Amino acid sequence: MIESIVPAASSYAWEIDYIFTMIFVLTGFWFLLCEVVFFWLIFKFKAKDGQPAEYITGSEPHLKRWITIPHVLVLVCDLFILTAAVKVWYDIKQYLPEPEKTVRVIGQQWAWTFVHPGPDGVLDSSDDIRTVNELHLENETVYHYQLESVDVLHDFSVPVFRLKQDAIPGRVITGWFEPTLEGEFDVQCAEMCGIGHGLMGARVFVESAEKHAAWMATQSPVALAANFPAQRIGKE
Amino acid sequence: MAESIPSDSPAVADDHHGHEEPSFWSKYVFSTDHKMIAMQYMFTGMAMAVIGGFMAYAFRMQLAFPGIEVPGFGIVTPANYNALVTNHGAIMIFWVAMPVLIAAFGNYLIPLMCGCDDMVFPKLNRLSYQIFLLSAVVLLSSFFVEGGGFGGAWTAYPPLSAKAEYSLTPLGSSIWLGAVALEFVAFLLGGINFITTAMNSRAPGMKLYDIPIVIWMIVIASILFLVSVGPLIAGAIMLLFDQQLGTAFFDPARGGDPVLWQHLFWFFGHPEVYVVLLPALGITAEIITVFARKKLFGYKTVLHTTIATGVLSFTVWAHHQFISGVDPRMAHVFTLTTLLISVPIAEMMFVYIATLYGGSIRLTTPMLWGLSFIAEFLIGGVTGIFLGASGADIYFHDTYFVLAHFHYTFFPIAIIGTFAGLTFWFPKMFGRMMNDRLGKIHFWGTIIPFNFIFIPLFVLGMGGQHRRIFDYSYFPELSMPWMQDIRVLATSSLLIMLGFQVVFFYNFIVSLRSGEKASKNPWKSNTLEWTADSPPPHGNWKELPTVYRGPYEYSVPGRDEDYWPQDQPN
Amino acid sequence: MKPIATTRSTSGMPTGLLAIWWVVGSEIVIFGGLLGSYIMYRLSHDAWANQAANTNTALGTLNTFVLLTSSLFAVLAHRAAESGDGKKAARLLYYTIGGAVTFVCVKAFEWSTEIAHGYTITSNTFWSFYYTAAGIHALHVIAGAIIMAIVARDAAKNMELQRVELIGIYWHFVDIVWIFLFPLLYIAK
Amino acid sequence: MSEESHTNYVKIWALLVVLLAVSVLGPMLEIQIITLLTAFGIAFVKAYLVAKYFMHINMTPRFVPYLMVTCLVFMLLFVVGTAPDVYKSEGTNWKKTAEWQYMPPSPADHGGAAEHH
Repeated sequence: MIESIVPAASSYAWEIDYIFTMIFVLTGFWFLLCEVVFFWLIFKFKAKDGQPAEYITGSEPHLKRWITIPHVLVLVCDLFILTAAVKVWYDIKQYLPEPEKTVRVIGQQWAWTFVHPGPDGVLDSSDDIRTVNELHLENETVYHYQLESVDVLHDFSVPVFRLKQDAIPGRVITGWFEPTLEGEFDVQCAEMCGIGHGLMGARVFVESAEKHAAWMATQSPVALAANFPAQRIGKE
Repeated sequence: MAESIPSDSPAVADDHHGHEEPSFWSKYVFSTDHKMIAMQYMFTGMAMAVIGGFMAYAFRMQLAFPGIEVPGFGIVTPANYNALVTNHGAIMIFWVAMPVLIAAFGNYLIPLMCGCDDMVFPKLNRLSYQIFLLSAVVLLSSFFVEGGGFGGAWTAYPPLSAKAEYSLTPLGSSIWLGAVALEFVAFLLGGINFITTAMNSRAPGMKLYDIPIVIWMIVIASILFLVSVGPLIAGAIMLLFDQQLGTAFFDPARGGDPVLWQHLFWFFGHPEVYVVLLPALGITAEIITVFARKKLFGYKTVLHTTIATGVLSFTVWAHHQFISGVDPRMAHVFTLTTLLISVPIAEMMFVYIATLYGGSIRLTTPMLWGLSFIAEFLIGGVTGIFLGASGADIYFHDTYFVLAHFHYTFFPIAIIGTFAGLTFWFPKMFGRMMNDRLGKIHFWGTIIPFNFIFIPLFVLGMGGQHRRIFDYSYFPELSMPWMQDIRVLATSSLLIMLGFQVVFFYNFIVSLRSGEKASKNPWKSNTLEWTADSPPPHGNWKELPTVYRGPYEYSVPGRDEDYWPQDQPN
Repeated sequence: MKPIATTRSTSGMPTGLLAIWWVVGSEIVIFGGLLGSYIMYRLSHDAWANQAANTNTALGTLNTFVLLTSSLFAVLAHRAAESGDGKKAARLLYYTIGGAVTFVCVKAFEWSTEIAHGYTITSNTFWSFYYTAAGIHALHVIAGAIIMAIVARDAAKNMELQRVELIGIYWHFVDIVWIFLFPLLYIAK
Repeated sequence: MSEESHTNYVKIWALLVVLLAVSVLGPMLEIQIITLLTAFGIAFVKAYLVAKYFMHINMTPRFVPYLMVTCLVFMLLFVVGTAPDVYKSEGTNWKKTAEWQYMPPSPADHGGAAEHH
């Protein structure tokens, strides 16, 4: 259901959409059942002249089972949801597949800094590419992200990836995603981070391997120096 | 019947009341009478609700029409916006839901329903209100200091809240925190009073299972509050020191851990949901039994599920923090407990619905409110499952889905619960009946727009719209035309809903002055408060009642009337 | 005049006693949250042991002794009040207040020495906890002493003697908090 | 009952003082396990003695001790739920940076030195 509003652009987006649909169906069933019974009871037992209410304590077995049976069924539904939730959570947050590339994501008031591994594919090497509010990814590549914050709490949220993780100063949090859809999408900050919280957006560019390589070429120190000779080069 | 109560005749009541004419100050301001303190809480809470509603109006206007000059407020800057949403949340929970549902109804109902003349500590009660009033004044003053009101969200996560260079509100954040701490002190004092009164001062003959459910609920809520708030009080002191003295309890750059605050906050914050929920559920239980003329379907079931919910509510707190940096393995534990807590709450809902079975339902205004509480709270309940399931929460955390979810719980609690209780006990409180027609107009004028505010917000949440963003035009995916249309729909519904509150205030004031005189027991209810005069004099009864049976003996076969007051020997 | 409500005791214990136990319960969670946080931080920071070495164990021990002794006076006051001897109860309560005053004086001396040596609340998080926890406890001591003075004044006139027991229970609780603060802040090094 | 406990108050106090002495002297052996036992084990014993003999918790209705224990259990629960994030310095897919062990230079090096000279 979510994918009809927000495109699914990562390898695990379907899992989130699936668990949403599953919970929607299960809780929707119980919700509708309750509301239908509820309104039916209201209409059925509206006060009528000369028809007093019945005296029911709720301990009569033949009536009480109308509570206890749904009670058990709710518990069973909960077990289904629990299993699915644990599975999805494990896949996305706990389990880390082997990365092909790693990016560093740094939140600060009020911008995102992204450190790309550069052409050699290794982070913290001399050809790292550091950008502000622009994340360039290669399609169908397993990425790890290392999430940091320099001041307050931020939250790295990419709705199309179904990815969300708080950035906490004083911690490095690792996670993963694999983009599966080329295009340009939103990165949002999803944790209150002060006055500029509403401005703290970035863009993620998911590109094919060739386009990604071409982008990297434009970001090489040589290319940058050629384009902006007067400026400081955007890497340390 | 009601006529058999000794202190029945108006002459007696007047005599009881009239031998000393208290001055205005001792009667209305420094009264120790639980009913007057209840009214003070009620009207302070309502005034704060008006302020909180005005804040909602201001920031909803900004969201629907970014950048316009909001009539009555002006331009909503980002700093304004943050301060408005922060204080809207804090006010509606701490200064509206708690004072009205726990303090006002607790103060009013506990002595009357337990059959005693006052709270056990009347002066402590007065002190508790005075501290509460002070806390409200302190909170509102935070808007007028240098830097403006605190804008770090009502959860006040450090380091944003801990350092002025991050929050840009050097005084506002400390004043806000101080106000919250004062409010906690007020409710600790009040809570001890409620618990002790209900435990120790019940009428002779009133055994544990003869206590009306609403009293149980208020007492259990007070206990939950009392037991859960401690860590947050400690945390508030630590955060205040971080702000004002420069300590580093939550400063990660100097050996602190901001996640500790989140735990301290939510260890209180989650039980707090039940602290305000339970009294509203209790009010609903009283109303549906009276107007369905039915015994509650399983008094003990309700009680046991309430206690189970209360205990479980201490084990679920970290589901608010799934993606805020808690260890991923812990999420499994908290998902399990969160899904478990849905079971007793679901059962309680089933019991309420089942109570209607075989009833003789009268759709008066209070009954409409009571029924709508169940219907609307169900939406809040089922949408909670999406957020409690860790996997789905990855997507929904901090989106408008969360916002719509907890408004579907807090709106039924704080607004529907309050209106239900107020319209139900209005005859007892003020001795006059409320206008039923105006009441119904107000009911439909509130309930229908309410759904049109928040159902669309669920859709926005599914669209990935995050909270606390003052203008979505900076995010291409969130500024699509259909999303903006939904925001306009929600805001216009809010305006309609706020407009209909005028009907309520009109009805309230007119009924107060010239409503039909209420008899002692206009709804033919069983519980003890209806055996006192309307309104009850100081001391409530001339002769305190004795209890002979449970509170929900309606439509007992073989009796002439369909109700059987608790204080009648037979 | 007290309402009739106050004189009832459906739960099987006097109203004041019931209320004071609820107060104790709410205090347990306040100190529980603070000390729980401290313990987690402490176990995670080995370097704090060196900081704790700078606390004055001798004065801490003295203060523990003072509080234990004042608790003894409080319980003896309770016994006197139970037997209806308000004068004796008041006198014993004044001894307890004396203990409180001694405690606060020792604390003041201890703190001023430490601050003079540069260990202030902002020195590092160990000292932040040290001053915060001991400070909140000291506030409880001061508040208890003030309330006790009021109770003693009434008790001397044989009024409200049941309050002697209530303030005693509160005082013992403050004592227990210190019993835990003492090893946490002073002994564990 | 009350007569018996009356005579005991001073004895209990003496016992508490002895325990205090043990808890102070124990750590001087500088054996970790003994430090823990004497410092914290004895704290619990002392708290128990005070609660039982001074506060008379055993003479109150049953729910009072239960309530106190419940409060303690909830605090334990709080610590258990919080420790994986606050006490630990790394966990699944996250770790704290070096600042977590931040410790400024000891103030005694400056203030204390200035004090002595």
